[in-house]
Amino acid sequence: MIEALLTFILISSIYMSGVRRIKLLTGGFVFQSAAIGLIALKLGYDTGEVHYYILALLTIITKVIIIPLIINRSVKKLKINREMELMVNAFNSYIITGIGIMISFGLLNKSQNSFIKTGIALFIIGILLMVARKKAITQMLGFLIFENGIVLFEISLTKMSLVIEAGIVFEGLMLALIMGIMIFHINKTFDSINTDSFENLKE
Amino acid sequence: MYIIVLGMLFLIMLITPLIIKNIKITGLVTILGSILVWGIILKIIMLLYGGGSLSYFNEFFYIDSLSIVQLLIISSINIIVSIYSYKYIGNEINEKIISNGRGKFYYFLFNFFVFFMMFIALTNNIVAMWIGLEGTTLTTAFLIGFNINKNSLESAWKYIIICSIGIGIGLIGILIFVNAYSNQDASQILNWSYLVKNSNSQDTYAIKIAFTLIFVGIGTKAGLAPMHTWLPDAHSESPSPVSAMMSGVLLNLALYVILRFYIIIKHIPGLQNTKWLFIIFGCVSLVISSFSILRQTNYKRLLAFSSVENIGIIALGLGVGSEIAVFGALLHSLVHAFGKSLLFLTAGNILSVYKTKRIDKINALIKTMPINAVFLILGMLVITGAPPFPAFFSEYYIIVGTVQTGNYIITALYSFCLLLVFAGFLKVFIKIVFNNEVGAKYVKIEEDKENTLPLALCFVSIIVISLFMNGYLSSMINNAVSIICD
Amino acid sequence: MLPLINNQKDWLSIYFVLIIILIFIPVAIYTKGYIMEYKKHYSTKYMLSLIIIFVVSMIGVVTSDNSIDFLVYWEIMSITSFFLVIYEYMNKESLKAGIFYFVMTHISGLFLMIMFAFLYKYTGSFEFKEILKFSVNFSLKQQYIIFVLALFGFGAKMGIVPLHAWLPKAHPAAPSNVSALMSGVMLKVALYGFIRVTFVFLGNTPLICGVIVLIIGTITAIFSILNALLQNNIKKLLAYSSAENIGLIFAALGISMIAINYNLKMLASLALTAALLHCLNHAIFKSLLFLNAGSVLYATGTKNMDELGGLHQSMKFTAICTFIGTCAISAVPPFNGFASEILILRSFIEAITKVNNIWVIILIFSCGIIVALTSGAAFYATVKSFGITFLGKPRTEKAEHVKVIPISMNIGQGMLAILATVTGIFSPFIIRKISYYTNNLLEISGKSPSFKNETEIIVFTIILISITFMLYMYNKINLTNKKQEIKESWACGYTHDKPYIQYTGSGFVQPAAKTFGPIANYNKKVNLKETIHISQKTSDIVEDYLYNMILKVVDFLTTRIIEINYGKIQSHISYIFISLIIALVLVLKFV
Amino acid sequence: MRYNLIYFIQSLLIVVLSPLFIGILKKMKATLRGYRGSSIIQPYYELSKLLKKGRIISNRSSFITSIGPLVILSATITTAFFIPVFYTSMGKSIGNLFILMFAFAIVKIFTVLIGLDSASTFGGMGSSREAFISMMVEPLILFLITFLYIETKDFNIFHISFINSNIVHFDTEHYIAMVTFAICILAENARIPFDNPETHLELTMMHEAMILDLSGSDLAYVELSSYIKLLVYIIILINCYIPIGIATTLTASALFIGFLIFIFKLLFCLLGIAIIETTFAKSRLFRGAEIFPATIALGIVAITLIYIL
Repeated sequence: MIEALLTFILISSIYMSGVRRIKLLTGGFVFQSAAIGLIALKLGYDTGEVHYYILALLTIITKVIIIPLIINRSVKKLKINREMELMVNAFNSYIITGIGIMISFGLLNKSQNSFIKTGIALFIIGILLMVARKKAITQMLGFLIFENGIVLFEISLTKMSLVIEAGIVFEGLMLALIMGIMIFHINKTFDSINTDSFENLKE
Repeated sequence: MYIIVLGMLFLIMLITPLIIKNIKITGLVTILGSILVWGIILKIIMLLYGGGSLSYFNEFFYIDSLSIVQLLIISSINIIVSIYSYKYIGNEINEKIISNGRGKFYYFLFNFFVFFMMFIALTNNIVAMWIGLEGTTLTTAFLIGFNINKNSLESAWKYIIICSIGIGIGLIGILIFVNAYSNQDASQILNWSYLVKNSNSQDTYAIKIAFTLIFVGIGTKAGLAPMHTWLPDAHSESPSPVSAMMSGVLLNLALYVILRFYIIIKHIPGLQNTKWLFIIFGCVSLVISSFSILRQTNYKRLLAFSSVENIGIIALGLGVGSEIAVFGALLHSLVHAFGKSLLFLTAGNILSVYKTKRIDKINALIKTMPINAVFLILGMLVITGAPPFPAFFSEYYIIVGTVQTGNYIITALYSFCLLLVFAGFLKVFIKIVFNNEVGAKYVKIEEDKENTLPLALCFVSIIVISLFMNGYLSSMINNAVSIICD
Repeated sequence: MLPLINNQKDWLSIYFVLIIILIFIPVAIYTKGYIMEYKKHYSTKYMLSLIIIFVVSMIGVVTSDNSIDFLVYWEIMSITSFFLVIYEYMNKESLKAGIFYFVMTHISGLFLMIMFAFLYKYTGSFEFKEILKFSVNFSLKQQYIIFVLALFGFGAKMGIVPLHAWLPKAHPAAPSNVSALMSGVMLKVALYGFIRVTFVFLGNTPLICGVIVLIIGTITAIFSILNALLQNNIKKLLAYSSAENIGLIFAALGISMIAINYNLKMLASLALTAALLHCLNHAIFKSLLFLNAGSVLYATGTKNMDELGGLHQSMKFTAICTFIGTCAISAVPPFNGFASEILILRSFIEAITKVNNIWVIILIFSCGIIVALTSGAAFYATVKSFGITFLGKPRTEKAEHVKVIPISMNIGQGMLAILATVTGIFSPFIIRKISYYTNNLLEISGKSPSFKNETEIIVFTIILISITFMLYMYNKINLTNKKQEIKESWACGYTHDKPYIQYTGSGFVQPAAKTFGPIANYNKKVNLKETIHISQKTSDIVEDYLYNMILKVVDFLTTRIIEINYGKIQSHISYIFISLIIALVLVLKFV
Repeated sequence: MRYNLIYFIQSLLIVVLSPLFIGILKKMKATLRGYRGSSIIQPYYELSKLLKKGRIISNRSSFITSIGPLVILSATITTAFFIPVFYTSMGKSIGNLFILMFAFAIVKIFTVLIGLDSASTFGGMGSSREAFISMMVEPLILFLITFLYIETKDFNIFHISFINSNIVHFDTEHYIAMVTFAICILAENARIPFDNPETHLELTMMHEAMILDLSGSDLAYVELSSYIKLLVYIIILINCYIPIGIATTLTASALFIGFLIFIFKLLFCLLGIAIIETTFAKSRLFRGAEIFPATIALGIVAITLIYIL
């Protein structure tokens, strides 16, 4: 079950690395987050510890419901649904992702922990989306994927006290919120959310 | 006890802007609160006079000499900046630049920001430190984008993206770090005070990776080059009090978090060389910032680069690791906080009068705004390390440290960068303060003495530091040094 | 090792404190009047307080007994002098010069910081006493390191070539009383530091150190005096001449170091005495000349000597003082410059006969020739500065209508002029006193037999004065009842002499400009259109080439490095990851 | 007392007889050129004529002109008292070569400043050239002192001549040094090839140009001092480099022989100058300046020779 979900996460994330339409990206992100939530649920069911349930709940509420809502709202408002010019085109993005995942898996071949491997794959894709895309909203999505990777890490490694874990997830949510608001403002002031227009601060 | 009082105070300070409509009362409450906080911190400092540590709430909060230094910086700068904000926000509202609501929002965020910083310095939990840092990112993001315009939004976006990534990397590092200690007592594992006593891990390889991730990740927040790119933009675009707070205190605090981890791992055999991370990143920061300072046309950016430089100096001093250098580094963080606040606040005054950040638009400040001009020059002397101001001693101790440990190349690089920074500062500030354009008439501007009390406070604190440097202060810093160096 | 440093306030400190106070008093009196000129535009309180801090910090430097204090006072001295240099801040040139000066002194300060850090490393203490106790144990490498750092550190402040470029900029920019203090005293404070470190702390330095000091000193002397020769700005000329004198002192120190190395204690003592005496003398006459330049500036408003001339009529007292200063600086007995000049030349000559290494001898001899040439050129330069400024006819309006100088300025100048004469005539006693201490420093027992014929100058002066007096009386008697007329000078057949037929300052040094022009980068352009117009320019070649090259490199690096801060946010994100990967690789590889 | 008296007398003789020797020099030159020339006591006549005249000074002149000539004369006279003439001993405490050489600086500075004082073109020209030449001569003087110090380990001119008086045979380097010093004399005393003392063509003058505006007794003092200066230099040359025969004991015979030999050597030197002045032409200023590097090179050769041989 967990393996299946992880595989789903991996596939979805690789798919996302080359997608242009923001709606599809968001969709991918929703499924990914849902899968992570399910993993947490499953783990909670397996181990019987409460904090997995809570984590699952928080993840599902924030990342499957609230954040996509915010994104969809801004996408609708801003009337953008597509990343027009990619800094690295889709083909190359796939190749880079593939190579990155290969290398990281190769380095981690001793580790039996597939959570970490998947987490690193998510990091790579998140970074790629942040570095190789121009729209602010894609960057935000990239960051969220990055954060999903962190959640996977968190699940796999150690259990921390509830407050702490809640704090981490809550701050992820806040961050997404703030980014959403900021994108809104940026669109209002710049008439675009293309980061190319960020060139006033030169000296 | 003290912690509870502190918490209550912050609660009050946070709620006030939300419920009270009058912005002036909010400001006064903030000032009052900050003074009370300062008093409590002083009390704590007194308690820890001879070293040792305090802990509260099942060791969730833990105070030792190292955190005292940070607490002192935070609370003192907090007072100064609150006083400054009172007039600053008042003026902005009077001039219809911002609405009343935004003013209250400012206070809310500002107090939250201070709260998070205080939290970092007080907490013992290594993940809670991270939470605190992330919290500062969240609050300051809005503070940077406070004047909603193109520049500030751009810098805020840059800030939030870059810092979030950095902080995220830091979190990964912390997770790996904690995981490496999974053989230890699970309930204590997140406590710094526990880890520092039981630093032997089962997996040094993982610790290495974890520490590097933490260093680079949180180093982004600390403004170490080349992860500093958010810093000049953010500091130059945010309101001056916030810049002062961020530059003087926040950067320091991020470095403090790294330092906490470093203290844990430096006892692990085979990991002593991680100090080179401090040294190399410190040097890179120094080089990049000092060269960048030479060609700035915006004085707030110049100050921001100087922050990068000073963080580089502090990191270098910590990395060199001999006691005298660490002492220098801690002293420098203290002085830099006050000196940089002084400069940023003065810059804020100038900005509010001249409405421009461009250096070439401002001339003969000594005639138009004599008081601020004097403070600007004094601040410049403080920051560039001129005696009798204590920055001279801290910089000198770091030189001595580098020489003592035999890192002569670093000594040379360090001195060269200091020289460049000095030249860059001198060129700009002397130009701003003294340069007379032929034929131009300079009249004294009335707003000059508007907001000078916080500047004077900054300067007085610096004088106090230099007076007490051989007395109480040095014993306090020495206690902190002994925590770092053992 | 050194018995004289039982207590830290030893004679070396006292000697320099004495110099400082000796110069400060007349300058302070002078300042009282001179400051009137600034009252209109600038704050006089500010200047007075800065001067006091400046002098106190200098005394602090020479009396401090640990390196932290030393550095603190040193830096305060730099800071205050910087603010004094930019005192006339409305003048853009002086701001520029001030910044340049401050950066150079900062270089000096940094070198000193590093030097004291090394001393701390080797001896484990910041206290001079402890350093002294340790000083015999310095290994060769340690000596080299400390020596080189001290050379650059103190040298930048003293103005040895190639670190001299601030001198000719800062001195003309500063108010004259400040330049008098800076040139007369501050340079000496730097010298004090150098002597303290090399002679007291290091003691017996390797031969190569002495040779380096000698060569640098000689190059400084000849380079700066030839530059001085071609200047038309009085204060710039004096500034270069200060560098020249520092070069002379340095050369004497070099001889002393070489002599110590060959265990020629007596010679070393002689050379060190020469250096120390020249410190005193230079302090006196250079401050005197700077004060005179200040008076000229005060009265006429210009520093360009080609616009001056004939000031002896309107400023008689200043003219006489300047004449005394000029005599002193060009080593005319019985004014004080000659005493140290003789000692310096003498130490060169004795070194030639006593050192037993032919290469060192040839080196010393060549340096000696250059030093002699230097003193000739100094004569040329100062005679030019006095003669063109004060003698002849006023060349422009400015020189014709002069302001009256306040009495306090005259008192200040007069005191220094008397000092210059007194220290010249009684130089034998001063030499004896100094040599007693230098012998002590170099552990020579007994008296100082190396200085024979020392009271000769007093005999000489007495004879000279008596003969002059006799002649004067004779002249008086001879001229009574004879026709005495005052006529216009013969103007080569023209009916009335125009002021421009006189030699100008630049004309006066044409022979030297032709011979040594390239050293000062002398350029002359003759414009023949409409009216004949000659324009000429000098510039510092060290500055032109070395400094500009360094600036270009820094500029290039700046352009490259600053690009990191610009660019797209995407690239900024990638910096984080790149540095993460590099850090990871490094950590995993090396830790 | 007798001791000091003899010094006093011999120096006084120099002062008093210097115009006579200049007269002899002029006579020699005239004879070499093939005409009769004036009487050898002509300089005395000229001086007394000048002293009788009144004084005209420029309206621009300062205290330099009014006291300069006096100081110049007294400084040269003083130097005359600091040198041995035909008697020397080891006991003398005065006579330091440095002071002697620096004493001429008094003369130099006043002459140069007098040139600048009168606000005329030629004065400045002369001063400029004189200062330039004296700057170039400075190393030569150092060389002279160095050489003598190496030879005799003393700076005192009395001692030097005393020590050197016993030596009959000198090495090559000694003669090289002597030639160098001879050139130095020509340069310092404004003789051909550096300057022509007789010319009155303004553009080529140096010494004469500087004192162009002096008249009457002032001119007399300066002229007399220039006579004495030349003699003092020649005596230094004689007594330092070829002091053979100088009286070293206080017996009448020794003094007499010393005196005779001295007069002979002096006349020989004057003849040398006369020959040079009649056979050479005045060279351009910069040609003249080129001689100095050459002589400095000579000096270096001599110093090195002293160590190698």
